[in-house]
Amino acid sequence: MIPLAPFLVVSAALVAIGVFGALTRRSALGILMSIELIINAAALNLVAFSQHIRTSDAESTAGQMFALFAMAIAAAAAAVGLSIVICIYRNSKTVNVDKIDLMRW
Amino acid sequence: MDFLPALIPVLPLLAFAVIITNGRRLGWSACLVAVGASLTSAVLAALVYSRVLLSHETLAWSFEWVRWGETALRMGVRIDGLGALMLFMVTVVGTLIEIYAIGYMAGDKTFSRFFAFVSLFMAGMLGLVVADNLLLLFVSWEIMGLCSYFLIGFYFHRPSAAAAGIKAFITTRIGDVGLLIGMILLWWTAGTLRFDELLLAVPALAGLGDAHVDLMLTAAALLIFVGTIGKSAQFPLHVWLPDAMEGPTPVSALIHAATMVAAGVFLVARSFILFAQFPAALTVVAWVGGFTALFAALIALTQNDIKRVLAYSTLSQLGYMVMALGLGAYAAGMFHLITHAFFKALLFMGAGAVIHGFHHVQDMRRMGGLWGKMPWTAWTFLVATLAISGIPPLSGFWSKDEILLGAFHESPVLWVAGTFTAFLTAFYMFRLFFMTFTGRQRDGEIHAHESPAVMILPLVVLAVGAALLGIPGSPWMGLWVQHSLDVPAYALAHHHHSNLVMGLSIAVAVAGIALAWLMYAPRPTIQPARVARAMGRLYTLSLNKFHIDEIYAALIINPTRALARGSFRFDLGLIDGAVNGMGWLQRALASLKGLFDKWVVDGIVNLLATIVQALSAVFGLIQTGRVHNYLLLASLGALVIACLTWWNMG
Amino acid sequence: MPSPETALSGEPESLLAVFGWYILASVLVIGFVTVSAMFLIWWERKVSAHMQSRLGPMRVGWHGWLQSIADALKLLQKENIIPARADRPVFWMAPVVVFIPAFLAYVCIPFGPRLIAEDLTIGLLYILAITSVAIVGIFMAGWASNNKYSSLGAMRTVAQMVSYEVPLLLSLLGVVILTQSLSMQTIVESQAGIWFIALQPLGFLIYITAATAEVNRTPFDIPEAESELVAGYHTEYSGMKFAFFFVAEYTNLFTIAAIATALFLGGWHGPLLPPVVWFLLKSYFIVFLLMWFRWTFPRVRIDQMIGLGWKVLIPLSFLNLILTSLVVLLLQGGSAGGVS
Amino acid sequence: MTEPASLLAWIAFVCLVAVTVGSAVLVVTLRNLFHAVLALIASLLGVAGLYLMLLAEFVAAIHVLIYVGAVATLFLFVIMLTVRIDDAALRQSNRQVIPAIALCGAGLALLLAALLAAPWTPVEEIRPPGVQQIGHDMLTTYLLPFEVVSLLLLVALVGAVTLARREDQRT
Repeated sequence: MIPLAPFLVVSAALVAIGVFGALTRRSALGILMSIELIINAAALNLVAFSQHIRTSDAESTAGQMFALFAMAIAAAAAAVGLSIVICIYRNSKTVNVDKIDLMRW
Repeated sequence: MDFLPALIPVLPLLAFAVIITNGRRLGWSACLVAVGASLTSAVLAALVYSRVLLSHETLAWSFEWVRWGETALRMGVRIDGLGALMLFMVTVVGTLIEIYAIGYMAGDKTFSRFFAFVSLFMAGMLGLVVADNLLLLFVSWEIMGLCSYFLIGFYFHRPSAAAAGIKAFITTRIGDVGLLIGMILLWWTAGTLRFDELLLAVPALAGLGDAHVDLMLTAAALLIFVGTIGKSAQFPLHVWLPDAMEGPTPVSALIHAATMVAAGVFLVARSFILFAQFPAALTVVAWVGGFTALFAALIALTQNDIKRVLAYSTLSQLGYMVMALGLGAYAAGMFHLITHAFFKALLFMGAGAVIHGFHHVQDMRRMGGLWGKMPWTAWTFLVATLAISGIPPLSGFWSKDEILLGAFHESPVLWVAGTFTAFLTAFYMFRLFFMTFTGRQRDGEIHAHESPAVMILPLVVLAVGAALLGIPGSPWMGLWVQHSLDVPAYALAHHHHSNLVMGLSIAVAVAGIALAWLMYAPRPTIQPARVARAMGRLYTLSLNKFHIDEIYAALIINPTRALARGSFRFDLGLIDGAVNGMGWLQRALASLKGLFDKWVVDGIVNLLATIVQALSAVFGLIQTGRVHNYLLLASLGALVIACLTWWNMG
Repeated sequence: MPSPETALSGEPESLLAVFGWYILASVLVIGFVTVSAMFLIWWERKVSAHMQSRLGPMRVGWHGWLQSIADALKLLQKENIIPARADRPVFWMAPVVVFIPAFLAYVCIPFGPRLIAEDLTIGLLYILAITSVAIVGIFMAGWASNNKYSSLGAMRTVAQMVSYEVPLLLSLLGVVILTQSLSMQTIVESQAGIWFIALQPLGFLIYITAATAEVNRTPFDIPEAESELVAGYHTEYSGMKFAFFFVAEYTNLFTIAAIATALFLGGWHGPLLPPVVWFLLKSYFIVFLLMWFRWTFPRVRIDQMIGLGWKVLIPLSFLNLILTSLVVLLLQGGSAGGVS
Repeated sequence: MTEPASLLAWIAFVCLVAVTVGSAVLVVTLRNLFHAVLALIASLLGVAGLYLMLLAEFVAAIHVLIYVGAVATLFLFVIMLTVRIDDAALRQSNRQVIPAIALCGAGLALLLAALLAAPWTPVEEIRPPGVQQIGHDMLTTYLLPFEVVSLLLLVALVGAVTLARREDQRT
């Protein structure tokens, strides 16, 4: 069994990459993909912790359960996010968020 | 298979689902689905009844429905002798009413919708009977309330029917809220809503002698009884029941005999442990019942609409049952509920046959002499009329006698009232019978005809039931029915047989019939019109139902409207005037202040604005309106916070 | 039979044995997949021909049984054409991405009592998850071809597969409720007495319908409707890459037949004959049934297809699920327990 | 203590990490968005592999089913609807690459420092819960979150349909 720390390192790397993507991608789709990476990193952490660190057998499923819930919520977020992207595309013919600065002042 | 009783309400529910979704496709055959479902339920109910009778055991089956933390809510069914008898009665009478409705509703465009709602109604009633906790009972109760709204307002294109539906719904709602609050109090105090747990918990709580707990439980019992008042149409919430005549006649039969109004009485019987422990609540129940019995009978004397007379007689008989429960004569009350279901369903269906054959005329003054034209209807109707009047050996006599016996021993005042009511009952029922069936037809333009066989068959079956059902409950058979109810020990008020009570009740019944004969026979000895004139105000009071509807209108509806109008005027005159005056004053002040504003305040504001403008030129640089820049700053903030946290943790 | 757990945490000496087993299993599965697909291609041609009173291929071998090999050889020699403005790497990868999941699904197919590559505890879920990856390959093919027919075909395919995956999964859950297990072998073993098609007739019907749509066969072959879309997502493919799509399609066909056999038809249970023969017989019977559908039913319209999936099959499969759980609950005697 | 991982396990782990992290880097750097989604899928499959290494095979299967079968497919759909194949040549990153690298680097350094310094105390023996255990817990202990999530999914479904529907098709 691989120890805990390597998984945590991988998940930290995924978070960093995801944040980088969210900060730099011009396309809204790219940002959403980066956010999926971040959520994945969190879920990976949850499962790793639940398998390696727990105080009793009764809570052995806690981490996996939260990973499953995180997946469901990520799927919901992706569905809503992507329909927003479609809306934006329909209104302004682009999905690049740096072209969209309606929020300015 | 202990879950067998759970299937009984499910079958009509399935029938409802099937009919409501496939109504147009099924057409006429919708009635086959409905009747088939309730017939199967009846067979199952007979099975359950025989099993409960033979073994005197209580069938119970439940499953865990929801669990949160330590608290679990179980749902299930529980059938004791009372429940089994009710199940049997409801399914048998319900099935007969449905068969009758095949003939009565034939040719109606909304044929299948009618059977869908009747099935749902049955499902609600059966669910209520089998429920093993107050919550499931309440759900079924509400299903029935909804269906009563649908069915009373079934001809919703008629404004009076729509209004009657709304009236029934809103009036019973008052009772429902009482029941709901009672349930909450009960849950709060006793911590359970399951009947078998209540049986243990309530006596234990009452035994504590804690005044607060007693108060809460008495309040819970009374609030539950408020539910009964609404559903079983006791005074003062009785006003919806006569108006409920707007529905099709099979619905009236269903509501008055087997289901809706019986539900209220059944509720008191089910939660009788609460009442038995707190006599104060019991007294209220008895007096409300006794008053309703007498009050409704007085109204019934003068009504001319055939269905309205029956409606008030239902009110009166329900008053008997509630009074019996209140007097502790638990078995007698439930026995009367069963016999009443049979003869009242028969009366309504007979009246329906008359109306059906008489081209939808309901005014008795236009009828008469129908004996020859509708022999089957007339004979069965006579049986039912004799039964309700309390002529031995028909069923109504035995059950009514039991109740009067209980009253005789417990409360002489109520006994006198009950006996007098029995006299009135015999009188107005035979008034109805003579006016309708004997003599000559007063409105010659209408050609009455006998109903089809599908309507006659249920009448005959019910007539046999109404005639013979009292025998097993009579003292000859050792009160067999009453014993089969598994009367709980706390409700066992057994009274010795009294020849005085029985003789007197027969005497008043015969006297009532005789008086009716004198007044309404083909050649009356006493002219009813003269009697009416002699009674003067009393007559008009009864004819106008003691003005209860008008009193409600005057006390509740009109004041509310007047209040609204008054508020509006108040608004318009005083408040608006004040506001306008204030406005004028303000304007005068404002022109003064304007000068001050212009030079002093504006100066300061402008100065501030200049400063802000200068600053915003600097800070505006980061307000780019671009998501990315915001994200970058947010992430930077998160990083800084994370660093600080780690720093603090060392 | 070494399991992945022992391989992942066991002694270094077992490494070789583990790898040896894996390689052997892979070779067996690839061999079976190829031969089976070629057999099915030939068989479909014969079945269709006989249904239309023709003879079908007759030249190569007895009754043309070597025809598939001849086809394969021909495809190998064909020129590889790639459209000028195609997305080249994706165009190359797409057939592989479609083929590999089809092949990987065989890990969990129980051919016999011990004849299964790896009896995972989540076997059924594994097969469904891994086959859903093929959707991505179809999308890749449609996108990379840079052709409107391909793009439209791919989007239709994916819409269809995503829609029908829901009733497919739900229809199988009835069996899972009955067996309380996701392992394919456990499911097959619990059918020793009675086949689940008798207990789950509605589930079987929903499964067969949804599965027909899942592999895009008539009456649900809208994604590659010749009259509208040429050949759908693989319009631009030729030669060996086309062969990959073709083999993957027939492999998937056998996979869904195998799932139907294992879950509803008693798997390898059967008298007299060896279990593996029974399994193959039943699976090929299901395949024959699907071929029969193809040459019997006309193609449905796209709105009918989507409507059938969402408005008929999904409600029906929920009904099946509710009924199954109710019956199981009632037979357990009213004590809703679960694991305890 | 749990027995130490075998060589094979380490090889597999390193390969999976390479796929996961490598594809993740591609996701945020590739110019062609379609290729980026393909890289995202590869990365997600790598994460599924990591779940398997953690003996959480149910989560792994669900992960593949949901992410690859549904979420990634949605992404592909939206890309096909919104991006033209010729857009591939356009620059895909904005002007704040350098601050972003600095920030993410700092964040990663902080995370690594924190997690490597923390004194983790792993369990004696790993007993991964089975599918039945997960199912049982989901409908008992985690019933409330389960119901809330299902409601959330319903709301998201309705919201997505409403957002993506064309305005002029209201009649």
